[in-house]
Amino acid sequence: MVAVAAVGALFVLLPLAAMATRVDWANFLALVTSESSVAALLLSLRTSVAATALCVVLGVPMALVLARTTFWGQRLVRTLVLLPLVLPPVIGGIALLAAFGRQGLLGHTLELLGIRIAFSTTAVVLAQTFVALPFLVLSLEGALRVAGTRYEAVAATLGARPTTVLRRITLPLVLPALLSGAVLSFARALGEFGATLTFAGSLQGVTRTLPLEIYLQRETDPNAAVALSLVLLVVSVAVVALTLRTVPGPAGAP
Amino acid sequence: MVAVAAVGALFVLLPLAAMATRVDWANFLALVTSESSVAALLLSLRTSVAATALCVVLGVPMALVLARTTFWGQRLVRTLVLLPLVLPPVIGGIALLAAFGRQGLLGHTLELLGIRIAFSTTAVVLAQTFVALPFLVLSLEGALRVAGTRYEAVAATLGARPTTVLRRITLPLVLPALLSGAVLSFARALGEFGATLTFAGSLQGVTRTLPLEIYLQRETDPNAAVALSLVLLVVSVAVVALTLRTVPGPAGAP
Amino acid sequence: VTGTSTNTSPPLSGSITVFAAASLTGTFTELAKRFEAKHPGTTVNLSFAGSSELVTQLTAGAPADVFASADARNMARLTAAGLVDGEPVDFATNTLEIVVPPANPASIATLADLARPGVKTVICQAKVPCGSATVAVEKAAGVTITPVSEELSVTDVLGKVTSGEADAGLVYVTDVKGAGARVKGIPFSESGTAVNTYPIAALTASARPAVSAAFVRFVVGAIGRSVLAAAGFGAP
Amino acid sequence: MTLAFSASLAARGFDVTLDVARGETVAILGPNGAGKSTALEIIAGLLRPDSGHAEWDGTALFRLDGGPRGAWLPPHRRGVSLLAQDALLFPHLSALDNVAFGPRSAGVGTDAARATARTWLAEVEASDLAAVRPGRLSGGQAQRVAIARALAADPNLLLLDEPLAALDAAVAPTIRRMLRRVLEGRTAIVVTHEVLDALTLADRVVVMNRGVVVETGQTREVLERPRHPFTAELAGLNLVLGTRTAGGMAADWGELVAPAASIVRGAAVAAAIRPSAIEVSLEPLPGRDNSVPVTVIDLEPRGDSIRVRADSLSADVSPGRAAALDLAPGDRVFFGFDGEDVSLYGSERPSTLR
Amino acid sequence: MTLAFSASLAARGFDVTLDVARGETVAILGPNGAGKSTALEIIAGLLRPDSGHAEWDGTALFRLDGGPRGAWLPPHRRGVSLLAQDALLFPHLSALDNVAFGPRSAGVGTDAARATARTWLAEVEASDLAAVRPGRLSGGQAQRVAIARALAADPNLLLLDEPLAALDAAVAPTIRRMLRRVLEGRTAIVVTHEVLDALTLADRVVVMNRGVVVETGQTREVLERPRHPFTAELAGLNLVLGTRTAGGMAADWGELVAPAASIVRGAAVAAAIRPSAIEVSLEPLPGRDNSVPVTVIDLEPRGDSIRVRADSLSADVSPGRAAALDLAPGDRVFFGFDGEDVSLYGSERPSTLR
Ligand SMILES: Nc1ncnc2c1ncn2[C@@H]1O[C@H](COP(=O)(O)OP(=O)(O)OP(=O)(O)O)[C@@H](O)[C@H]1O
Ligand SMILES: Nc1ncnc2c1ncn2[C@@H]1O[C@H](COP(=O)(O)OP(=O)(O)OP(=O)(O)O)[C@@H](O)[C@H]1O
Ligand code: MOO
Ligand SMILES: [Mg+2]
Ligand SMILES: [Mg+2]
Repeated sequence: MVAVAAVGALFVLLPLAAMATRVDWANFLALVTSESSVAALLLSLRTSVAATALCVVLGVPMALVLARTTFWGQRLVRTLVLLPLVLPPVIGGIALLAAFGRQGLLGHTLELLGIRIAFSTTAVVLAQTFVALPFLVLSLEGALRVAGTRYEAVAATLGARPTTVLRRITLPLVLPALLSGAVLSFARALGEFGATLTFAGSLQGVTRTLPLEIYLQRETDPNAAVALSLVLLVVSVAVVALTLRTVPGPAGAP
Repeated sequence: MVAVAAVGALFVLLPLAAMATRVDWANFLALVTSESSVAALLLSLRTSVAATALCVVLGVPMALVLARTTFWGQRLVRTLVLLPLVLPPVIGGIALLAAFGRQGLLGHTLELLGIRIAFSTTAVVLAQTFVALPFLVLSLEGALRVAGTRYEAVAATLGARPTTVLRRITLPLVLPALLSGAVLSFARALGEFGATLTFAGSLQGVTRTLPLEIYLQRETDPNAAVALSLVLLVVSVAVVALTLRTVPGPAGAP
Repeated sequence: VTGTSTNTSPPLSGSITVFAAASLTGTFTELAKRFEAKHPGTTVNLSFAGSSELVTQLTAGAPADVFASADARNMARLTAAGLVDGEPVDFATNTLEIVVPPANPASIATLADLARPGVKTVICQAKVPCGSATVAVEKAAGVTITPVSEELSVTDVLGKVTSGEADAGLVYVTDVKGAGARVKGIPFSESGTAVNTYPIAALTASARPAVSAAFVRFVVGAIGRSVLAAAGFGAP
Repeated sequence: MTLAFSASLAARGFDVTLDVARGETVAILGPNGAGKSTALEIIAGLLRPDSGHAEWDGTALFRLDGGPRGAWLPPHRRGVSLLAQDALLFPHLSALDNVAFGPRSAGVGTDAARATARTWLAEVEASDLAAVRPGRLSGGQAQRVAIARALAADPNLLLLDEPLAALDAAVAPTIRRMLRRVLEGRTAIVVTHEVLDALTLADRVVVMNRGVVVETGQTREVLERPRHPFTAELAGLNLVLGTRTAGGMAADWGELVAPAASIVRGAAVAAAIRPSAIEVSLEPLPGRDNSVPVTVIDLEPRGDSIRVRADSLSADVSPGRAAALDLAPGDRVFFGFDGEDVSLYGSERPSTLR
Repeated sequence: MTLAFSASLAARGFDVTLDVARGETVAILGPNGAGKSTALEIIAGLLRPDSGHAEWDGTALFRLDGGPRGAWLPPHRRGVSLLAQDALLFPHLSALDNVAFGPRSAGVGTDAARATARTWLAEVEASDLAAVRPGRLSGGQAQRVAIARALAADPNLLLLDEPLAALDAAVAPTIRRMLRRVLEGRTAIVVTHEVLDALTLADRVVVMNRGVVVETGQTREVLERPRHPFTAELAGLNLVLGTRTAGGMAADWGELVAPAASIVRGAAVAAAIRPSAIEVSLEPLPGRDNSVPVTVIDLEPRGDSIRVRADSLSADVSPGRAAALDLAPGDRVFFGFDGEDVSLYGSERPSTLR
């Protein structure tokens, strides 16, 4: 079993390591500190943080509603909410345009309100949120279901109002899952490419995030693309590794 | 809270609905039953099933090792194993090429063994497995940690050998998570685009899966692209909704 | 047509956004810099993507002032949508070239070699611009290539060759030039039968028509010509 | 009545009516699966019955007689605190903060709440555990903290589900005493398997079996004059059910001589006999009013006596006597006792309880 | 010795040496947090001590004296079955399949294993629960199934952690009897808080406190002559510790008259006095050998008597007597008893136990 696991791990790790061997280390620093690279990295970090915040704000209530209430059509809603997870991002971008673009469903309304979303940094954040939201909802809903309602029930009989229960029992209990969900969301937002390209475009400093920059560099300078990929990879690893405290290990013995 | 949740749900559902409004229903059937569309759909289904099987075979031992053992560098390995989740798929494709391509790390070895991966359906399956594997590992590892080792310990004191414990206690206990992990993997494999494009190429019936076909159609016939996107979406929803039995609801009262 | 403007009554100022085909990434980055140097006070923002991607974005309301397409068909789509201000101007051409890894493992010399069994050839799918050019040269040469992959963009063709995965591919001359020593280009006689023309146009939505017009003139002008030629583009 | 409760839940075969007066402590006794925990969960609002209604001090806790869409007061507004059968301490809070949770929820500031919590931890002799997380507590330690937590919430109605079950012999009396003190004047329902708990803590007991109430009354009265075999077993008494006759009662295994209580002949009666009042002999005991031939089932050593369990009755004998008799399961012996050791009473309650 | 066990675990302040002979049943008694469950978990192989060694019938269970990398037999190869303090029934299997799990793991076929399981379910009076999933069992029902499961595994060494704690009064005797039958000739360790369990099930008891063994010996001997306050409390005896004098012993509250046992003067002695042997009076009791002035702490009704707990001693009086005395906590009274009611013995074990 351990052998199979090792094969599986190698299957993932080998390509990553192989990519590292392709890096032109001599020019690495020059490649990744070019103006456009730095602009893209900074934009990516800013938008990913914003998208993660949005994911938390929207995702926590969604997870709570999905895990703690029952309503007609719940299963369908859950499935649909998880779709961006599995949708090719380009299609996600098309869908976002269809909703929020100038010719989209809400386009006219937004135009009247003087709001232009598509092809702005806001669009980047929305595209990232769209693809990253399911990660948060999924982690959190699972944790909520597993945690069950027993502690919440006890808290209620001790006189805690629902908001108190939420703040002092429910959220602390699922905090590890919330954190890891947020980290996954952040990382997914950081890596988002297809939906951003379609919905937000690729304008330096405004909408051209790191993955778009990498894609563009591939066209002209594959070395730079590989170097930047490595940067993206390292940033992702760092964020995931630093924040993703593992769920406290298997609790002792019975 | 419910209001925020509704906003969140709308944010995801609106684009999907908006896309559906863009479908040219009059020609829908003709568009989605063209030879190339059908070939792409069938290829996608075949490769996704294969990739899911591979994910289960590799992912279950990986999740078990990550959740049930401790070893030096475990946290780093876990983080790295989860990377394909957040890596832009195109970069994943580059990495796969660097490992398994003709000039990749293993290229020479594979060549000697007479194995040619590039431009084959195998490459599609590998690309899909690469991006889908973390979904399975993540769901399953989380469930294993949450389930804890208490039941396994009891089973051991009842004389069950480790393989028996695995077969009769561990796996049944996390079966819902395994199922939902497999479904997510399948859906992710179905939607995989960037890595396939980069690593496997795009030949009708061999490597051109549905997302690639959609991208291609977009160049010339956006209507067909939207129609096919809808097909992909519906297949994903169907698979997820049919198989993803929810974790048995919040167990009664304390 | 001249690239020097002697009669700039009010000095140009403000920023414009140029949507340009991905294959123009290198040249337009260079041109934008030179334009800004020549007209202090102006800024040129560049957005690169596949031509058809860009048209989709523009019709969906992307704010842009100038569009440079890699083919006439996509420019026509935009014109049909009523977004083009005036007549597009052709500013460059591009032709296909055979591309092989530096060592040329399959010993490719002619277009016909690409059809040899055992040769792993990648080309663009017929629906994308470089693909329609490929169909044209095949027809002219009477060659039927059986590719191992029909890529969705010229970049992916080039990528398969630079990574050594494929033995040969058909890409634009400019791509071969851009890839430098990582590939070897092999010109072939039938390439002239499929000349791809690049048009550029200012857009109706432009908030700074004067700057947009000036940029279009600049690209079409002498400096534009020399930068494009250095990258391998032909004259229109 | 302060609490007037009546509810049924078909899925668990549960159908109970229960009243508790203000300041009264009621013990619920009953075998495993009788529905004791179910009753508490419904009162606390954690479980919804199919139908029924409950009123607490004039306000409706629930009123589901008109169907499942009736009135339903959420748990946190009931003023009811439940100590569940498993401690269920909040795993992310220290023992102290677990106990402080109730006061904090009532709006008390952190410091004041912690001070209250410290007092209650001291009451359950768990002061030294204040900083410990629940994961590191032993079973009985967790139970003590859970008791403190339930009490610290200062509920109007306190529900305790087997509060002393996991406690050790040394601490149980202390906590029982503490409970007795705090339950004084409070309204509470205590589920227990210990007759000692019922005697020390409860004014009244309710005996349940298979989802329904089978006996109820003053604790001492019910335990001294049990009408249900379970109650008798709990009270450590032999219970014989039968019909009043001239000389005593007719049990299904024969005639029992008992003092002439003022019960009409033919009435259903119950007789309680203490095991220690029964003499065991290998021969018939003609000198005794009753001499019952029985078959020994089991011998159970208990402290300073040995309990001889036979098919219909149990007797306590001294170790010396047991050795002399050389008893073994399966032996046929005679149980002898006098009429004056038999407590005879009507086996039907005046109420319509079954 | 069949089991020779010695282990220490600093994190829980645990340091215990324990031997169990083949066929012997040992009861572990002790207050909450004493380390009883810890001992069982280490023996079962679920918890790794810092150091120590254990041998079972000649094979090493573990041998960690040379450090943590020593020999370690995995749980499933120890032939040790543990009934944990919480039932931990496998939630995805029916009660029947839970019980059948042990036999199936031993290689028995499904049908045969189920047949065995049915037998054991019948033993714990849970036959009707065979098809039920654990989630739908009441606390006591789950406990019974867990007992059946542990027994069905037919272990060489059976470890039971408070097996009867959640059981109702009606079923507890039946299951206690059944346990007594199956433990006959088996090697077992039972953790319990019930002196009755120790008396009926165990040949020998081990009393633990704060991670160490404080007393051990034959059950009756230990419970009749306790040397540790916890043991005395458990056995329901008053324990007085002091020094042997000519007329009896010197306790810290004065002189105690007791029969002249053959213990040298000055030796540390313990005296056990049954609460029922003590007379309570408002005046000194000169007619008694001992008349001790005490302060009443608490009155605890128990069945046919009332226990009067005072600062140093407890006495049982009849309800009538209690009413006549009109006692209340805080009252100063006299406890009187004769020398012959005092059981005096050395308070140091011959062994080096502390
Ligand atoms: N979650 C549940 N779903 C369905 N039935 C249940 C559930 N929990 C308990 N029951 C059933 O309801 C009945 C009453 O259970 P309850 O827990 O109230 O018993 P109890 O009197 O508290 O018993 P114990 O003394 O064993 O704790 C039992 O027959 C049990 O099998
Ligand atoms: N997981 C743990 N981590 C650290 N300390 C623990 C853990 N579990 C128990 N302890 C501590 O170890 C000591 C012994 O605990 P153990 O569970 O063995 O007690 P016990 O004798 O079984 O008590 P009880 O009668 O309450 O079940 C206690 O002081 C407890 O606080
Ligand atoms: O629009 Mo392109 O990138 O020049 O094919
Ligand atoms: Mg219960
Ligand atoms: Mg314990």
